[in-house]
Amino acid sequence: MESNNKTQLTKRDITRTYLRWWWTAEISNSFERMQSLAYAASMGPILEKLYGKGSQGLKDGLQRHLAFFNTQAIWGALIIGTTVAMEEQKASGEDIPDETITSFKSGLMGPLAGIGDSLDFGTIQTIFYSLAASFAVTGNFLGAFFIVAFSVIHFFVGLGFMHTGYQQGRKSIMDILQSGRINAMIQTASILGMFMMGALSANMVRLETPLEFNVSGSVINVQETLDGIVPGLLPLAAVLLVYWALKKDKFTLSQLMVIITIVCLVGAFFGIF
Amino acid sequence: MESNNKTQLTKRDITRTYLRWWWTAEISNSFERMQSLAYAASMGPILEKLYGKGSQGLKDGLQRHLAFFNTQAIWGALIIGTTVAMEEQKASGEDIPDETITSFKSGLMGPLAGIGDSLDFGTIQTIFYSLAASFAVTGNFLGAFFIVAFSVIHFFVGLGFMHTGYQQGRKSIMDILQSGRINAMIQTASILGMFMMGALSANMVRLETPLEFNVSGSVINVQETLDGIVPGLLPLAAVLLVYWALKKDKFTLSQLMVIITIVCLVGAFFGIF
Amino acid sequence: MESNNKTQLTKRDITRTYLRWWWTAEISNSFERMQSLAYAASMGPILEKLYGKGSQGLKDGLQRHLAFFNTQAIWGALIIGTTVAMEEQKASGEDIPDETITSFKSGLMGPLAGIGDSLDFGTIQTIFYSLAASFAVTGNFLGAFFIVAFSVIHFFVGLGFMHTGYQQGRKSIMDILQSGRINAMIQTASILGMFMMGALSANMVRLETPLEFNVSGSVINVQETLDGIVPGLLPLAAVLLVYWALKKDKFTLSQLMVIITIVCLVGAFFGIF
Amino acid sequence: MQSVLLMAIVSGLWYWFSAGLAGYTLFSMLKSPTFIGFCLGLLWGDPITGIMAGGSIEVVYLGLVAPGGNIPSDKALAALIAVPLVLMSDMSVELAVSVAVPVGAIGVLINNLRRYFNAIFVHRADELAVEGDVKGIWRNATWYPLALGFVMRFPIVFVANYFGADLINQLLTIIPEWVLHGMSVMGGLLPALGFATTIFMIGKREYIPLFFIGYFLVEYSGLTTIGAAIFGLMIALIISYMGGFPRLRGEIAAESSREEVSPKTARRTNQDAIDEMMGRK
Amino acid sequence: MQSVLLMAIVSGLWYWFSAGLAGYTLFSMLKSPTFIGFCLGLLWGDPITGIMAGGSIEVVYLGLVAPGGNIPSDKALAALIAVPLVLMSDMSVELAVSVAVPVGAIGVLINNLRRYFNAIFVHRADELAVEGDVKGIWRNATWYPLALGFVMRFPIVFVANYFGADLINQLLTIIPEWVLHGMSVMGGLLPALGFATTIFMIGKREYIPLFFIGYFLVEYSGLTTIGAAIFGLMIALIISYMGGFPRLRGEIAAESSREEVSPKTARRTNQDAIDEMMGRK
Amino acid sequence: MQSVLLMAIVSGLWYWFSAGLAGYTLFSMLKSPTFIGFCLGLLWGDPITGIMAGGSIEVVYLGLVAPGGNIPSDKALAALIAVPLVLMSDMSVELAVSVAVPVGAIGVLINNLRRYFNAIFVHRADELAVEGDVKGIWRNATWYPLALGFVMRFPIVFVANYFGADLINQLLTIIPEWVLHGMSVMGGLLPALGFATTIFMIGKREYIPLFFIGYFLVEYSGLTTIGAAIFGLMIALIISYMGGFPRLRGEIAAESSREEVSPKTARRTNQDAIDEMMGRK
Ligand SMILES: OC[C@H]1O[C@H](O)[C@@H](O)[C@@H](O)[C@@H]1O
Ligand SMILES: OC[C@H]1O[C@H](O)[C@@H](O)[C@@H](O)[C@@H]1O
Ligand SMILES: OC[C@H]1O[C@H](O)[C@@H](O)[C@@H](O)[C@@H]1O
Repeated sequence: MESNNKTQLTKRDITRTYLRWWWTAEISNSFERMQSLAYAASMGPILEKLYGKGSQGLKDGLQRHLAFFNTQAIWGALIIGTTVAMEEQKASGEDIPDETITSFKSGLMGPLAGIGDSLDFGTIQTIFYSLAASFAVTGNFLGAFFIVAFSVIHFFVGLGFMHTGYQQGRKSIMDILQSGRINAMIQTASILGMFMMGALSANMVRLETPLEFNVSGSVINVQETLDGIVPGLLPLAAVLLVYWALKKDKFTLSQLMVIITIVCLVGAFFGIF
Repeated sequence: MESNNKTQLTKRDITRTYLRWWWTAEISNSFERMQSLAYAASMGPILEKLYGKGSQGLKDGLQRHLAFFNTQAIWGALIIGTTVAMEEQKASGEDIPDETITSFKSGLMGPLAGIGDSLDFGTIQTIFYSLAASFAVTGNFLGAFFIVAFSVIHFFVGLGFMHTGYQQGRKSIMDILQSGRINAMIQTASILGMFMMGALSANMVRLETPLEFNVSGSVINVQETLDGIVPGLLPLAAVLLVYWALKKDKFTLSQLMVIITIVCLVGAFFGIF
Repeated sequence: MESNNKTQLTKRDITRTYLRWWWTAEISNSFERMQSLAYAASMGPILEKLYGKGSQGLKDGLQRHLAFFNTQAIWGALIIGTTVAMEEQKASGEDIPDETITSFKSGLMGPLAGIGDSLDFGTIQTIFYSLAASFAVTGNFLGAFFIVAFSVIHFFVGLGFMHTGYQQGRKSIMDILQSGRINAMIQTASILGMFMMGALSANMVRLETPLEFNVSGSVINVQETLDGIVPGLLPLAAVLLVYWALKKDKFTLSQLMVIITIVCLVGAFFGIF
Repeated sequence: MQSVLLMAIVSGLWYWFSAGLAGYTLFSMLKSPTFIGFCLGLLWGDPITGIMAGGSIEVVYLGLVAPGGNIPSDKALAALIAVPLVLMSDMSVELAVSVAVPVGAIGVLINNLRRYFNAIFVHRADELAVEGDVKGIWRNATWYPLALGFVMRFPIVFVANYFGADLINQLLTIIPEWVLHGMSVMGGLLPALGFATTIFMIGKREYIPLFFIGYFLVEYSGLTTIGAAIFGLMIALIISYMGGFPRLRGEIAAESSREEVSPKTARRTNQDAIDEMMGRK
Repeated sequence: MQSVLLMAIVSGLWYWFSAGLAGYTLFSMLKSPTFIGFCLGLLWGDPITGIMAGGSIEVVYLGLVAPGGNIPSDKALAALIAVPLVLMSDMSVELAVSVAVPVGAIGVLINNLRRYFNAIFVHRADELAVEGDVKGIWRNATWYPLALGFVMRFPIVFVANYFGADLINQLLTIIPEWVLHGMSVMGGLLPALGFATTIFMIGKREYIPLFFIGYFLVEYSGLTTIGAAIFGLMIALIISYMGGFPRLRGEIAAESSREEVSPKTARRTNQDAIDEMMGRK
Repeated sequence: MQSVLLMAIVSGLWYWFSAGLAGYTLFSMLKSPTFIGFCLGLLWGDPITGIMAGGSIEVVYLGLVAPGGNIPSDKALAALIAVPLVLMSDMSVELAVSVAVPVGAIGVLINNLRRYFNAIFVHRADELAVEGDVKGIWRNATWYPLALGFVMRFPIVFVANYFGADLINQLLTIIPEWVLHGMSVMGGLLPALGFATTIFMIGKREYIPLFFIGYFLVEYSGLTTIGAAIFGLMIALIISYMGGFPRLRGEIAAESSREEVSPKTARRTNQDAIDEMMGRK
């Protein structure tokens, strides 16, 4: 099935797409659609090149990539790299339906967010920054160096992911999609991502209650009682509650943010938290 | 396959069956067949209503439910609820063989015993009773309240399980039996139950030896030596030995009880335990 | 498929093969092929008996069993026992290709090495020898007894494995090979063996660095920094490096031994280790 | 109206009924020392002292499970002897507990006796089932065992409470030390019988490794039961989502579905083994 | 040339730009207190004091992750207020930190506001996409949000640095204690929102047990994140090598391969659910 | 009859024979310091002192494993030098051990040398196999390597025991500190070679995660080897009961069953890789 490829993307195109993504990823982050605007903006010039200025393909493509998206942007470069390859093949006549592209994105963004947040920020960045701080407090300029070093390395890791994603996608996206290897990849990433979400939640979410009940003489410290049952019940309950609210279509993210703000203030006012 | 249902069971019938089960479950517990008499006695009136007084169906049914049975009665309400539905369908002409009912009961009684013992008694009741005791020792009547509260809640949980079991059984027992969903259920329950039997054994079975050997000057404390190898060897050995005796058809439960009594007394007499 | 069995092996033949294996297993151990010479030497007389003195079958057999082999010799008796049965059947006309025998050996030697090293030497021998030492230091002769006891028991365990291997092989090697049970066995043994290689590496491989960096006032202790990230990084790195060198065909075992010797001496000289 | 006789009668009846185990969630309440302390305290006009004594006894028995009907020690018996001692003779709670706990061991023996005798009723029920006698079965499942229990339970508590602590102490000095110790060892071992029965009922070899993981996880890490339950549940779900144990898929299907297997074979797999355990052919 | 005005302007601009989040690995650097301390120190001619102050603030915020864009507290804001205080007014680092940390909480609110308003730009992009206006989309993705940020960010830091610590202290005494406490509680809770969003995006019920195992492994064993990552990765590999979750094999295949499923169905499985979460039909 | 000469000869022979590794369960006994101490003690007429010295040395080497034939340190050599020192010169056990342990490191080198030279015999056996010379192969597998060992082992122990501690001390002071330290570092590293060889022999990528789980479980929890073995076995059983790793089902079947695969392919999968490791084409 040789393709009637009109436009060939160069290495530079890929690198520039990465630079756009790297630059915009978080600027326009909104509760409504998070990084979707950044994704579309980064893909724009590529789509223009592939489908032609003003073409219907370009318009469809831009709308396609405005769908909800959120991930950790460095690992996410794997996704954007692969979708560039998909668009290239689609533009060249391959029959790749919109749904394939969209579900590829939404299948990987969650796991890669989990992995990236825990590995890059929770682990590696923490190590770099701890080293940095331990130098800095003694007035040693190496402190600043470690901060810069992490940024630079992290930048190039992302660039590498971008090209890997594109190459893989170019070579074998059709094969991959059909063979089930993509499925194994998504499953592995999802398992790791989900596990790390648990580990990171345990480390980062904080919620305690100072409540004490005084029942005819005996003082019951609620937090101690809860800890006696299972440690970390309140933070866990918080994560599960938010998850449940999202799952059951009860609330949108923006509403949840308002609710959390109110709950925290009211809770603090009444001494519940 | 519309059924020639003669008798329709009402919600009240189910609740009354639960009440019978709740009342009798442990009264007639014997080493020989444990809760089988309670099971048959609880099913009696339902069978009479379904098959008719003095009918062969009733006689068969009573004998069927006198087979060995043992479980934790609250979670066991799931089983009895489902078998009520099975009997109802059998009575209405569905071709449900005796073996299906019996193996359903014997497939779930073990896992649910494990889950019920560890969750209800090992965990939740312990929490309630600890709270109760902590109030009671200060002379606070709330202590008594927690005891009563647990009983009442536990009662209604069982009632809920009973109706759930019946409803599920009514709706879809044929589907379930054929689709393999029942199999997944039994496997999940068995894994959890078996795991908890391990955890609970470690927490509850107690066996230590005060033996010391004095070999030309050096004193060897047997218990310390065993603990140095693997902690908890003796209690584990006890559980495994009893299991092995049951498995190999060496002894019946009543014989094992006598043996344990003798072993403990003799062991205590000779200072082995 | 009745066989035209010419020679029948007796129990004594098996026991004598075990004695040969037990005696030679480690004597000729070389970096190049480890226990392969011992394996061939132990099989020699059996092959002579089965195929006839000076026969081509004998010559092929000797060469076959000079292929690389290494395992823990007691558990390895299971392998040698089974291959004796295989040779017997091959000699009697069954169509068992060389590859089957060779891959059976190389499939099981790794896992059984892992299991034998960790269980027999890492665990059971350690228990016996600890007991022995605790007696010995008080001048109690029981110390020597425990050492001898372990050797004797260990000897007979190997003998048992030998006969088990032979019996199993005789009865059902063709079945086993085809049914996939051998595969399940190898998988189980490999999982356990690999897990234990990890556990034993953590317990036995030792590598630390005394390096400290003094960067404008702040002293960085490299070992503490590494431990702060993940405990046991250096020993793990050593195992993985050697594994990688073997895997990538970079170096042979003898070369690696030289390299390790040099690295250790040079490292000690420069104060890196 | 502090009547020793009334106290002795109520305690005796209480022991009889609670140990008769009528009402699955009722007897768990009736056997609680806290609850006993409160009620007997009310009866004696001093519920505060009662509940305090009860609570102290409760603490000794926290976390008990009676797997397979094997109680490791009879906390109701202990409470029904210790609480009246405290209420009626001003004995300190500590002393009362130390007197009552060994007595509790006797309750374990009584319970075992009861479960021997209960075999009578199930045999009678076997016969009544053939005749379809629903009412008769009910009587054998409830009233007869309860009646039998009265003979075995009421006297000991009544006597102990009516004639008081001295008698108990004399009794205990008669029993040799090793017997008491042996009975407390038995209390530690009895749960093993129940757990082994449950393991046997679950039955398939595929599940056995889970038992060991649960056991040694708790032994090595000191995890509480609820902590273990969390990990156990998650492991169970993961294994099950992964497809479970393939060999058991066929097997359980065969046991529970009718078309695929002959009734005879299906019947043999589990129930028969269990029947043999219980000693009937 | 130690100019307070210059310091106030540079700090204000710095806050505006770094919190605008341009350059994914750039802003992580710009928001680091260590780096801020070093640069502002250079500006003031005392980089050593600057980096020491910055390092001390860094320590307070080590290990922070901003899952789903929800920052638990704004360390850049804290640093941009505390470091100048130390440089310009000889305040001790400890005191400066204790002044700055509560101010950092205000940064969280500003960030949330920004993410409300950013919805405007994505709606405009929806329209521009229909016209194929690549440049317009780019402007909405970069310049407009950055410009909006200026209004929300620059003033607070500029004012704080120009008018100094007194003003801040007055401001903080006006805000009731419970509001400050509530905002710090919110800092602890915000990551929950991000984690829940990610869990929701991963989405399949088969993965949920892994979340609990990760959570309680860390709670019970105190494992670090990197330790957890090792075990997590190995568990993921083992499960995947064993064939993963069979139900998901079909499902994901259906989502990503075109022949086997109708576009409509495929589309519904994940993206639609997510769209609903975000509040668009 | 306390003869220093006899002691030196017996010790030298003992070292030669035990380090020759004849009799797989025999040499483990002969290399035990406890056993050596007892026997040399008997020879010297003071078995009690002998076994006490031996036991003290044993403790230093408890838990040693020699994976892949790589001994991390030569406890027999250490014992055969330290025990006579204690017996013959009334040196304290502590001092004797501290003298002997570094000497033990030399034994590691000798063992490695032996394994280089042993390659000669396997090459000769390759040739003899072609001729079907069973006896010749046996000689190359036993007597020749043993004979070779005599040259390398007997002298060092004989000299050390005959000329005594002073000589050893002088020798040790000649060797630079870093050489001794380097040799002890090597003792810690050598097991890595053996473990890596075994991992390589097990070989499939599916098993690798189990290695890491075993490693970090022990690192983080401090579990003993036997504790790890329990969990390892249970995990192995569960995975295997669940059906194992599907990719390997086919692969191993292909390796061990003849019909499904061409001999050439089957042969390549494992044995060839191993041959390459060993340096033969
Ligand atoms: O072990 C299951 C079950 O066995 C018996 O029936 C009783 O001891 C119950 O309390 C227990 O739950
Ligand atoms: O959680 C995934 C992802 O969400 C947002 O986009 C940002 O907070 C990132 O820092 C984070 O990595
Ligand atoms: O590691 C497997 C095996 O390797 C060598 O043959 C020897 O060191 C044995 O002691 C060991 O058991």
